[in-house]
Amino acid sequence: MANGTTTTIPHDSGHDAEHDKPQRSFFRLVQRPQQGCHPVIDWLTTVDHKKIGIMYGAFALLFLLVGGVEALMIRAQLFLPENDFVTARLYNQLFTMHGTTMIFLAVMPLNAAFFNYMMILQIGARDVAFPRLNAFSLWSFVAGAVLINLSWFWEAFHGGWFGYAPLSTKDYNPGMGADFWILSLQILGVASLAASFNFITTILNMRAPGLKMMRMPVFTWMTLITSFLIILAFPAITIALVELMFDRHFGTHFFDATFGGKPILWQHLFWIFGHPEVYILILPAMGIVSEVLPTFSRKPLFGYPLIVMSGAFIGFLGFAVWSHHMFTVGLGVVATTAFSLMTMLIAIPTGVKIFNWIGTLWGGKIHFTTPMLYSLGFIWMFMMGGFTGIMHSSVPVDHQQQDSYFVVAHFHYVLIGGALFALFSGIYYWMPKMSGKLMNETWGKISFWIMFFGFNLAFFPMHLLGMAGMPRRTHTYLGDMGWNEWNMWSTAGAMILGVGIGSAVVQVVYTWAKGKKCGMDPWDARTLEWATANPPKDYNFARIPEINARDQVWANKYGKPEEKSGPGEPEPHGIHMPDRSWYPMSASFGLFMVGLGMVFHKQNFLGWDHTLEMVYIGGGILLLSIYLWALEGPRGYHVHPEED
Amino acid sequence: MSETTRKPNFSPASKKTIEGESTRFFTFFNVILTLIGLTFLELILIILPFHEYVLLTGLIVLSIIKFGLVIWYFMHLRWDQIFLTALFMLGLILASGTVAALYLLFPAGESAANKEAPAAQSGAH
Amino acid sequence: MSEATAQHSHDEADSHHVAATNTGIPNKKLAMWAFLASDCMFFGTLISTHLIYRRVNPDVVIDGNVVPVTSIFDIELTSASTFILLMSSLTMALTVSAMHKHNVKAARWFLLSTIFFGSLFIGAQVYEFNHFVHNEAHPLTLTNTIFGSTFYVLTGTHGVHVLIGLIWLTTWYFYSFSPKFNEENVMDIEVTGLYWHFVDIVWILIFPLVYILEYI
Amino acid sequence: MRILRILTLSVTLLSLLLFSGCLKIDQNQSALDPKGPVASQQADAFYVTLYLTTFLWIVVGGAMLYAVWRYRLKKTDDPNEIPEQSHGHPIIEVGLILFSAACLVVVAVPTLQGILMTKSLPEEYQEGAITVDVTGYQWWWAFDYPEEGVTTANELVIPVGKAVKLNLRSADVIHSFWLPKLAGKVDLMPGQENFMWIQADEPGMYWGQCAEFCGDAHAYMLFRARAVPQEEYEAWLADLKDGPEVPVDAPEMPEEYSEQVVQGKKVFMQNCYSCHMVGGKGGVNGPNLTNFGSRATIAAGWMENNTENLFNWIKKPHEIKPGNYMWYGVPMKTPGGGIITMEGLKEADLSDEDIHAVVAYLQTLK
Ligand code: HEO
Ligand code: HEM
Ligand SMILES: [Cu+2]
Repeated sequence: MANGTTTTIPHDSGHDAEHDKPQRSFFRLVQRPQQGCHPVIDWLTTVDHKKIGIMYGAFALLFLLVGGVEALMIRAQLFLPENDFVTARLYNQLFTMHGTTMIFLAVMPLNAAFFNYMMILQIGARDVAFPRLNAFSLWSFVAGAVLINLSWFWEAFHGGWFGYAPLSTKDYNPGMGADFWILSLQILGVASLAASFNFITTILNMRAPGLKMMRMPVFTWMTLITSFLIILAFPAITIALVELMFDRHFGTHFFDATFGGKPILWQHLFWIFGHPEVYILILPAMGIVSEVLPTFSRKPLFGYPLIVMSGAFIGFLGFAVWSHHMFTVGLGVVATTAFSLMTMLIAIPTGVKIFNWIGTLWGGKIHFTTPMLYSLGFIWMFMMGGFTGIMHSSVPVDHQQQDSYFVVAHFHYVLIGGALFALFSGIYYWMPKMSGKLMNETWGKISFWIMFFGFNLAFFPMHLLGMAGMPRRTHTYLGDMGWNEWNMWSTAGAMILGVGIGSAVVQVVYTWAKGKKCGMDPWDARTLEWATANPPKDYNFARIPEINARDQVWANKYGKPEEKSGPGEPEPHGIHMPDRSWYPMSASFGLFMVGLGMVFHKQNFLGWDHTLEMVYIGGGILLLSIYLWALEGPRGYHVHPEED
Repeated sequence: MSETTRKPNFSPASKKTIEGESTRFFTFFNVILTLIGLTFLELILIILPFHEYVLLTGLIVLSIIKFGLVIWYFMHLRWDQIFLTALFMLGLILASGTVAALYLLFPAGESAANKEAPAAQSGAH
Repeated sequence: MSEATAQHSHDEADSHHVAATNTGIPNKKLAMWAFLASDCMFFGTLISTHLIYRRVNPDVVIDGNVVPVTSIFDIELTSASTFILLMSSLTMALTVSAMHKHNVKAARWFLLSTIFFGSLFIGAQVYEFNHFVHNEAHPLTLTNTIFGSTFYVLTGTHGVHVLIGLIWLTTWYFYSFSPKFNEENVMDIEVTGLYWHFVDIVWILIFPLVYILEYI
Repeated sequence: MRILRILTLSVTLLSLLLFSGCLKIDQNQSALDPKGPVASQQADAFYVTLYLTTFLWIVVGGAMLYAVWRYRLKKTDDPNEIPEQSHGHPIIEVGLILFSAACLVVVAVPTLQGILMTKSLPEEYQEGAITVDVTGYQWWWAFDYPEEGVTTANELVIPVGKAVKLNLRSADVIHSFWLPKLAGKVDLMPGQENFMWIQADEPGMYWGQCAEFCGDAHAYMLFRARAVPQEEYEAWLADLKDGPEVPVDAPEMPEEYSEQVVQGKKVFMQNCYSCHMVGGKGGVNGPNLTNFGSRATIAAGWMENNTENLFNWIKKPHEIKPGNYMWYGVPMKTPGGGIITMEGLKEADLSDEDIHAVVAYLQTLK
């Protein structure tokens, strides 16, 4: 592959001389970092989707461990009845922060890491449509994540990850924990929305020539659908959080029943977001599995159009079932029935996917690599979680299960056995792409089996606990309820699961540093990301490939002659690369300051009580950054890769 | 080009564009006249002696027409790729569906404030 | 006006710098439409909140008295602002049209009128809010009724959208004198215009749903 | 590698077996040990879904495992071999979709039955049905019998074999009324009244718990329902209506009571009466204590009702239930929107003697 020599020449636009001046930021406030700048500056100011993807992944793994430690503390407390390892308040903070961390800071950004890194390569593009906006998404995610974890040093939120009003209003939650939670989620929402507009535009507009929509890899399809879910679901929670914030700080009564407010409205608005959110977590996972299974069965995906369509169908239906989280709040017969039946319908498109995955295995040549093992584990465990979901969709059954440990079992089966297993599958599968190094197979398999065993030991007993009447979110329980043994097993399993996840993360870090180098296409894979160097050059492809078939890389190796294709024309003036920029990060920093200042509104921040000024300064930084960002333009330089 | 436009660097637009945009110029005026007319109709509706539901339907139809006129002409959907219309409709339909479903989920006049809630009576927090 | 003409004018504006896209739609425009689809959900949620609370609390009680909302509202003023916002939409459309013709001078004038109408609208809203809050007989504040909360938060969010639009348009106005202002910006201004028109259509919904409905 | 795999697999299977071995389903709060019509319907519906999904899990999971085993790369195989590149099969797809839809109908039927059964009290259960108004507080329960004009707390008493209509309300945040052996839960929403009904087919003590997270001491918000034969129920009602033997506002105490009880009553009047009712008089911010001495538990079902526990509870209620309003005082909204706090025991500074006295007094309330 291209051993590219890169020459930097000024952007040649042919139109005006302004472009040829040295690339400096507006007002020359900060030098716009150039190629060959210090690595730290390079990473902070990068607009390269691959570096951004790696940072998303690194932060996500970090927060996976943070959320995991929180989970293990939860389980340690529940090991024995009437245990006092943690206080009630701390326990309540732990499960709130655990849920929030795992969903918003671990699984979503891990998905985003692969969207960023792999989706772009899969469509044969050089970068996203708006590279600086992409960097802004990353840094805003970091800002939100840091903000919510800072809350541990003051007061962490203790209202559950769905923050039901009125418990989350000032009357019942007077501390600043709720404010940390509200503002962090708002900032994380900005990050997710910005990233999603970017991905939608990129996928629709920037595919390689010949890559029709129905030739796109399924992972790219799921990225597209997930991005749509994000832009259509997040507004609901944003507005709900705004209303809650007004209740807490500006004296309104949106959720105060004594003034005619309806706490139930919070639940509706939250779940209008919340249910699509769970598909936001799982669809990318399904996309990963749809890449891994064909590769290691050495067969194309069975029923590709159906898998794609069922993904879209799941996404669409996902907006029509939110009240299945509210079967016990007294909705009335018609609404309850409608939401119950709609929920059941989702089993059909999901089933279609599972059947087609099995169809993919059928008649293949199955290579038992680590990523394959994780994907198979995914199918099996996710299916089980899906089935308990179907139990929940039946109203009378859910009347017993709602808010019990059965629900905790359901969603950990879909979230760990589902999302997390698939994400680890993705990590092991794509690590050679991202680092140019192979993960160790033996250790990978050992980790998988530890995880698989620990996971089932931790969460299977929770089904039984739920049916035996143990409510979730209780920091303690009496010893004579018949729950003791299962809780002990469960805690033991959680610790084993923790070891499994920890060991896998260690392997990731180890591989990154010292892994065994590998060639360009170690898995004999199918899709476009494997048609370039490991890791890819800054510009991804020296020449944008032309696409004549669904699995182009496979077709090039083994396909019919008419399906094969070569790289397209070289760019006449070299490849245009956008410049690095400071402003995405400074804009996110402004956002962070606004958030922090608002959390500390009327409070004292480290001895400083001008927190309102902090909001203004943060807002100023944000605004100024946006202006400077707009004025500096993408700019860029040209690269002339030596042909391969 | 004139004195003031000398600094920004614009080449003359093609003849076709200029012709097209000039035709649109009049379309835009027709649209705004219709919009203003419809708004007047909305205001007149208030004083008409029809049944509430008739008026309500009228109001909704009128706003949908106005809405449509703006996105179709002012926002150029008429002249742009159909894909953009589909994209926007996705959001619009989902949003309207959600508004409608939510609205129907809350029965009229059933709030605590109208009924002297038990919470209010007991006086506790 | 034929499809062909229309198509042509767009190609014209984009062909210089923007690489060809798969859909033929420029990136910024596509992203803006996606944003608007998303914004539908934002306002959908706010409008739901308002309508639901209006439905479950039919009486607006201020200081212990049931106050008819029509006696708070000032429909003449609101109708006037509605016309104003519609007019701003027209001038915005004309701005974009002029930009397509590369007639920067005309575009500037239309832009200025859009800014003028937009500011007028915001002015009217500030006046309206002020008027409601300081109403002698029955002041309507953000906190004294749930109607006040939903009303101010919904119309206020709309107002913030208008304000952002105004800042954006004003920036363009000044930028249009810069030597850097060029044909690439035709698309940018069209995108700003899309945003502006959206703010207008949201008002087209708010006007009947929040105001006129009270009179029926 | 292979050995490791077999090992872990067998350990997994073994532990699964172990679980099913110790599968007993009659725990205090088990939903699988129904003792009333609603819970029975719900348990039946659960079993329908359980059998169906277990069947599907085995079939579909089995198909997957079979495919994995059948088409695995064997030692003798050429790893680079390319199997036939099949793309899909419409008839199989459509068949499976129809099959899934049929399975869902099986789930939908008991679902609809359950919805209809719980939406209001069915005709056939109406005879002799009683009504109880349930109000949830942080973190205890008030049970009012509107037809009888009596109130009790944390321990519901109901007649066996009679339906009980429950009107559910909340005084503060959302709670959820869950009595697994009699019925699944329904939430107590502020500003809204919810309905459910229960019926106990056998006498006994049933365990229940708040199921919706409601703040610091959520885990301690338990309750009991005692189902008793009709006569006993009526006797209990009569007893409750009679009020306590030692009326809380009587100026003179009957002779037979000890000094301690007399003292206890005084302490009660000074420190407890503003929040707790006894015999129709007193405050409403805490549980009604009229028949307190005959209750099996204290602290909303968390502890057995005995002298020692009661003493500890009154001495340091906040250490037993964090955030306890009995200790810290009850914040109450004033009509103007402000908050005033009803003083709690924190300010009272009771001596051990006083506490012993008040314990003695409470135990006379039968
Ligand atoms: C990744 C996340 C994820 C996913 C994918 C799902 C998938 C599903 N969920 Fe779950 N869920 C998720 C995450 C959560 N759910 C929850 C709660 C929850 C509740 C409310 C429970 C309660 O609080 O009382 C219900 C009713 C469901 C239903 C479902 C259904 C029907 C599906 C379906 O999508 C599953 C479909 C899959 C199936 C069915 C298996 C494969 C199908 C085959 C093989 C075809 C044949 C099958 C049949 C015909 C049945 N979920 C909560 C709790 C939130 C909280 O309270 O904190 C979370 C986090
Ligand atoms: C080491 C692995 C994990 C363990 C041992 C674990 C354990 C638990 C336990 C015991 C609870 C219930 C606490 C309670 O109700 O009192 C819980 C809640 C939760 N978990 Fe996990 N979990 C793990 C990983 C994950 C992952 C990966 C996710 C998401 C992707 C996740 C999402 C959640 C959510 C959303 C809740 C609900 C929080 C709430 O009630 O507000 N968990 N977890
Ligand atoms: Cu859901």
